[in-house]
Amino acid sequence: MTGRARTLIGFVVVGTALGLVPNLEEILTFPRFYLIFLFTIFFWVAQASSWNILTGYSGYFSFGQGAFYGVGVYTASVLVGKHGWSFITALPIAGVVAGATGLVLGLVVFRVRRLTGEIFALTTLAVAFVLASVARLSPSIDGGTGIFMTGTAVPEVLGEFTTAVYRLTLLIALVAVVTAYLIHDSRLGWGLFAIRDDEAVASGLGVPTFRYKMIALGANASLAGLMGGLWSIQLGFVTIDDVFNIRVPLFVILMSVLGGMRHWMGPVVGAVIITTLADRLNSAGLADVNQIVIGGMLVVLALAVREGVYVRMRRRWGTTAITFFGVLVVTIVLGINESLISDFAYAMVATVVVMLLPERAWDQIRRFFGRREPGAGDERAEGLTRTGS
Amino acid sequence: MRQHRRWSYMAVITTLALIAAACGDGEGGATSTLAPGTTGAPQTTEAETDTETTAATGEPIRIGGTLALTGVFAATAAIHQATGEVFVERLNESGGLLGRPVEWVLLDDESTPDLAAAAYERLITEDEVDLVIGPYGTGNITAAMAVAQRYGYVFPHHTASLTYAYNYECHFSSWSTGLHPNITNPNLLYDAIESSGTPPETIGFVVNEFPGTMFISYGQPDTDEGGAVAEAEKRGWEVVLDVTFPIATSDWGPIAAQIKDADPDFLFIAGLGLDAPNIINAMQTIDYQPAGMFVQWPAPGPLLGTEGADGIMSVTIFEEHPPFTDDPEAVEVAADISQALADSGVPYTKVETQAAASWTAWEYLQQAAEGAGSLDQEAMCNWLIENGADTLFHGNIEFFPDQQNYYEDLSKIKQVQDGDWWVVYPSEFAAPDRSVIYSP
Amino acid sequence: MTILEVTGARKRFGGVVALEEVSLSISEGEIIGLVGPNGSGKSTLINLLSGFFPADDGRVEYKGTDIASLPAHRIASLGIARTYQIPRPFDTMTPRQNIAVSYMFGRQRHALGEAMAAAEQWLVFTGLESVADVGTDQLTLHQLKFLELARALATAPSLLLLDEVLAGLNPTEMNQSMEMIRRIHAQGVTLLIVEHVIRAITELSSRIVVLNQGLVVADGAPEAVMADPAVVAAYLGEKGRSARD
Amino acid sequence: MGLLAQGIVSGVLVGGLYALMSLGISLSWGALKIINLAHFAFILLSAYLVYQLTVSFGLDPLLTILIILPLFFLVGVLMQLFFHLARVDEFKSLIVSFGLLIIFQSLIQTTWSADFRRIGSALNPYETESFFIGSVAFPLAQLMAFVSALLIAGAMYLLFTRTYFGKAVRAVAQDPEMARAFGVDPRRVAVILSGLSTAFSALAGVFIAIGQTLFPGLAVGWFGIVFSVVILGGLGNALGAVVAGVIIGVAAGVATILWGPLAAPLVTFLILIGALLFRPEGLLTTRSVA
Repeated sequence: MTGRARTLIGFVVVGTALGLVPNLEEILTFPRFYLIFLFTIFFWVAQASSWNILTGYSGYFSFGQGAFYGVGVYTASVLVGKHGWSFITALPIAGVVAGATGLVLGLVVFRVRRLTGEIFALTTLAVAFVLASVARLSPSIDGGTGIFMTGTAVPEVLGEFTTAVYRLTLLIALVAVVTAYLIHDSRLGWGLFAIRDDEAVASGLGVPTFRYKMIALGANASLAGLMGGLWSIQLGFVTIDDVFNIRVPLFVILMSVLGGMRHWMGPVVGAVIITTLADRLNSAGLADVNQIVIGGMLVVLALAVREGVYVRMRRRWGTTAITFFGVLVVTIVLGINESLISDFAYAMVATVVVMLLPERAWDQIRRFFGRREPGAGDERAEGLTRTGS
Repeated sequence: MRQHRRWSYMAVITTLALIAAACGDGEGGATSTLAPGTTGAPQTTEAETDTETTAATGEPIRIGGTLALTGVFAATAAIHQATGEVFVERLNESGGLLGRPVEWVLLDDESTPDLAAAAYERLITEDEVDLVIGPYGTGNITAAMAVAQRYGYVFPHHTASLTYAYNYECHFSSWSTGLHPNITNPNLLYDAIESSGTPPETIGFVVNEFPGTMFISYGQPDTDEGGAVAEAEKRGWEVVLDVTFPIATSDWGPIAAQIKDADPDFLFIAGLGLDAPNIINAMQTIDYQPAGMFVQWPAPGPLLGTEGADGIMSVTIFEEHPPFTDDPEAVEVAADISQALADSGVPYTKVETQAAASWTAWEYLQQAAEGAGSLDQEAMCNWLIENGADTLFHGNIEFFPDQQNYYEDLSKIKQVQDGDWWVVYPSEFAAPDRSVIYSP
Repeated sequence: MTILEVTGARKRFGGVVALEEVSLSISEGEIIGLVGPNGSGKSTLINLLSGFFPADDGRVEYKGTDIASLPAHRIASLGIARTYQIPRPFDTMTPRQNIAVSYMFGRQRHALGEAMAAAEQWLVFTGLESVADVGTDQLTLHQLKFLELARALATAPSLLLLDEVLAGLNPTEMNQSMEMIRRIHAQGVTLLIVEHVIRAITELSSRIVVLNQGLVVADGAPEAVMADPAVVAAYLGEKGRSARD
Repeated sequence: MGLLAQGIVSGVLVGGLYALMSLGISLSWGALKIINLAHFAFILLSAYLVYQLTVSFGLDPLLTILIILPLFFLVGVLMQLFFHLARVDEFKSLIVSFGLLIIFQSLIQTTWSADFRRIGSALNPYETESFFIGSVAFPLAQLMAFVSALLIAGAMYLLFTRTYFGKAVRAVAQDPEMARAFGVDPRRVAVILSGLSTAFSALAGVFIAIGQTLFPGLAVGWFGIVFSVVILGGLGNALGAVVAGVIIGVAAGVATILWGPLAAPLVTFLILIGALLFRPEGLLTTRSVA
């Protein structure tokens, strides 16, 4: 319980700290792009975390993220771009509509017993395609002309455009992560884990499987839609093919698998890693290499780190912290890069490399420092153990 | 466990490779001076030596921009990349801009608007480039323009199709379609057809559900004024077919069947990229050839290789034949661009609308800076609005603030004849002894 | 008093009849041995009682309420728990967490923290403390079956359905298990045991019900039932079968 | 009427191509429990190779099959060995193969540039050939794709039902351990099957090269249709894939004629969802494997 209190306080601290970043812009004189870089990460953190609530926790593998995100984007765009609503009122509605979409989907698919595993996954994929086709056909939604969101007014209180988007994405990302965390350490969460492991047995032990799956799906959909609604102003010009494509669903999967789907922090870590790498590689002007390296990382990390990077970081938190901040400080002090983000990327890559070092190498290191840490065998158990146990 | 370890080692190796790759960004754009991405290392080094041997001196002027180096727009973006490289290279050889060498900091927007927006934020605020130039693709240009506007940067761009939506006072489109291409473009075509003596009685439309082509065909979404369909009806031509198809169409057979069934005297394909070759192929396979065809924004290459494409028309700004090639510099530039395209492995290397528009956008930037005598965005913006630009491929361009900085529609009608593109209308721009071939 | 009253329960899958017509009454505190040759409908009955699928026809009254069409989790919350012939632990969880989950839900809701603590008593009861926090893949079959028991008990059931807990165990393990079952019963839990091992079942049960082809062919005191010619008839085949494998 | 007939015919024929594109994925998913997105890359890569062989050596596009199929069979074998070494399970396979897809795509772009590639009419005798029954046209290229899909499906059906190898495959698909106990070497079976399915994808590539214009981004556009076919047909069910391909092709074709092209995707995916809800195991109840 104190553990939870500490974590929640942690969220508040991190949240406020990040929330103050825009105010420090003048003082620290960092490039405005840092804000954009951060809110891109927030976007993906929210998407990946919300996806993981359904798929990571309950084991129902969903491609529906694109659909929920798309519903959010279009709800906001139609209300603001076509009917002139104020953006800030449209935003929550985007979340609600997306959530409703999720629940309707759930009512259908969760009633069909056989609809599990890949069949469920592809149903959700198909739903995204259907929604796209509907948007194509109906001029009141899009009808192919696209919707302009450029120049949408954001509330003064949130600051000018970039700052406002930053604060809103941060807020939604926090909500998503906190939700994921609270569910993770609750009856609901454990009920979902039980469903993931063996749904029949779970219900036999008294887990209300249908209701729990609906809650998970609803949370996933509404959070994804909420962030989608916000993202519509970042897109500027909303078109069906930019919104309803395979990008969002695929990236949330990759991020969550990379970071680890068993723990609420996994998707967060995955989102940070992939977003940062993509940004830095691209900024190096290596368009193709970018793609190839990302692809390579996926293959190798998926194979090398069974439980996801985060589980290892947790086991080796000391080493993780030392490597990360060590490299970060060094790169900053030596001024290797012009950009703080690059320093961050270096530190992150270094950490990942250390995380990837095979057990044998670890044992030697430990022996060298004469320290005892859990051995290789515990990794799986470690992957299972959660707060509370 | 052993397997596991083996993979771990591999992981370490790839990650190190990754670091190596990421190291490139140490000096930010400097390494990506000219030709990053698809064209690979050779160009880069070559380019760098150029910047060294140039007369231009001092701190280089850095021009930032993205292009769809990967993703769905990559095919056409390659043309804009090659053109930009040639422009910068020639500029540096001829003493640079304001006596300073020029660097092009080019990023990949992966054909994705939100990535484009982020990239421009980055270019302006982190890389602190002196100037920006637009990306490729309507969606990306729109997203990027919003950023440029936020920071008050002069924003020259090519190939943005939704003219009505751009009201940033410092945007300058080099795609001289005028403010109302949905009216002027179709009418230019219809005049061209009528110039052949025998106007069609019936016309059919197949429209790609892409915002730009929707705009051309049906007019501006909110006002619905103009549009190829309405303009055709104004001329008393009967519209016997009006089909809209999704951007991701995989089976063209049924669409072709519908065209054959309606059998219009003239077929207006409001499509882009590969739509025309695909539709023509499908029509060929069911043994149908309309009397006349037009396609809005085709990829020029594939159509020439396509059976049954002969006689198809399109809009253009520049083609490599007289009178456009009367200006020797134009010929020289075109040659350079073709060479650059060939070097980057692009099969169709002829210079036409895309390259011309791209080149012109760069010219705006150069002339604005030189005209204003500084890199002050506001001064540059005002100078362009006051003086317009003197361009290689478009001649003199003016920017009418009351027309959202658009000029007249300078489009010409080109047609595939004897397996190549020729401008056929208006006659003063037509290739020697070429004219519209059309008989219903 | 009666805790479970099954009257005229039927179940068929497609053309196959699993339960022809089963009526059966269990009173509190009994240990019922449910026996019968393979395919006689024992497991079907258990699944039906624990709500894995509804009965096609007939009533299942538990403490006066009809549970024939209730979903599994409602039935569990009413106090019926079961184990599986082939253990089905939650295998991304440790045994402790497995037990905690069923305690959390089960008969009445408990908070997560509470459950983690409460799990201990069942770990001790089933003697699994030593393996409480390892992956379930490191447990022996014997331990897995005990985990099944622990998990079922953690739901605080008043009726416990045991599906072949003894199958596949060696004599010593079997004796431990039978001891365990007696201790469970001593806690006031009514038991319905499906079992092939006749020795064990006759020793444990206060009453034996014999199913054959979806019908109750005998119901009564162990000795009497085992002497019943109908049962012998049904069982000779079964004996022969178990001799072969 | 002739219009509708033409719509149906072209729907049926294009359905053959859809099936061909889906066979590889369906088999490796159903029989090997590997959701192999890399197949999209193989289809594209094979198409580009056909293009290159035809353009550089003036080969008849169809003749390239003799080179393409063995080549890709080998690729499939190697890939399966890789998956085996890496102990890739159904879930991981999605991520791993997506990584491979990205890599192949960029390699294709760096090799052939992002611009459009097309076998010119001069080198491509099949491009627009077709023969007629009444006013209804049967495009040759599509017809060939359709027929080869049928042949493969038939062959696979016989293979799975009549041969020892087929039984081995089923055994492995159901329970590798048990199969091993009966002396079947799951790895060998898997390797061969993977080779076959990759070769099928390559064959699809051949017809893509003949009928379409190539560019690196092409592959992603196939996701929707192919997955619909795979599911509708039932995992690992070759015949099912053909039936599903035809159903989807015809549905889209008819929808296009009746309500316009925009309705086509809607109809297609509604059919898919319907199928998922009411026949998740695929249209043909007899699942040949898995």
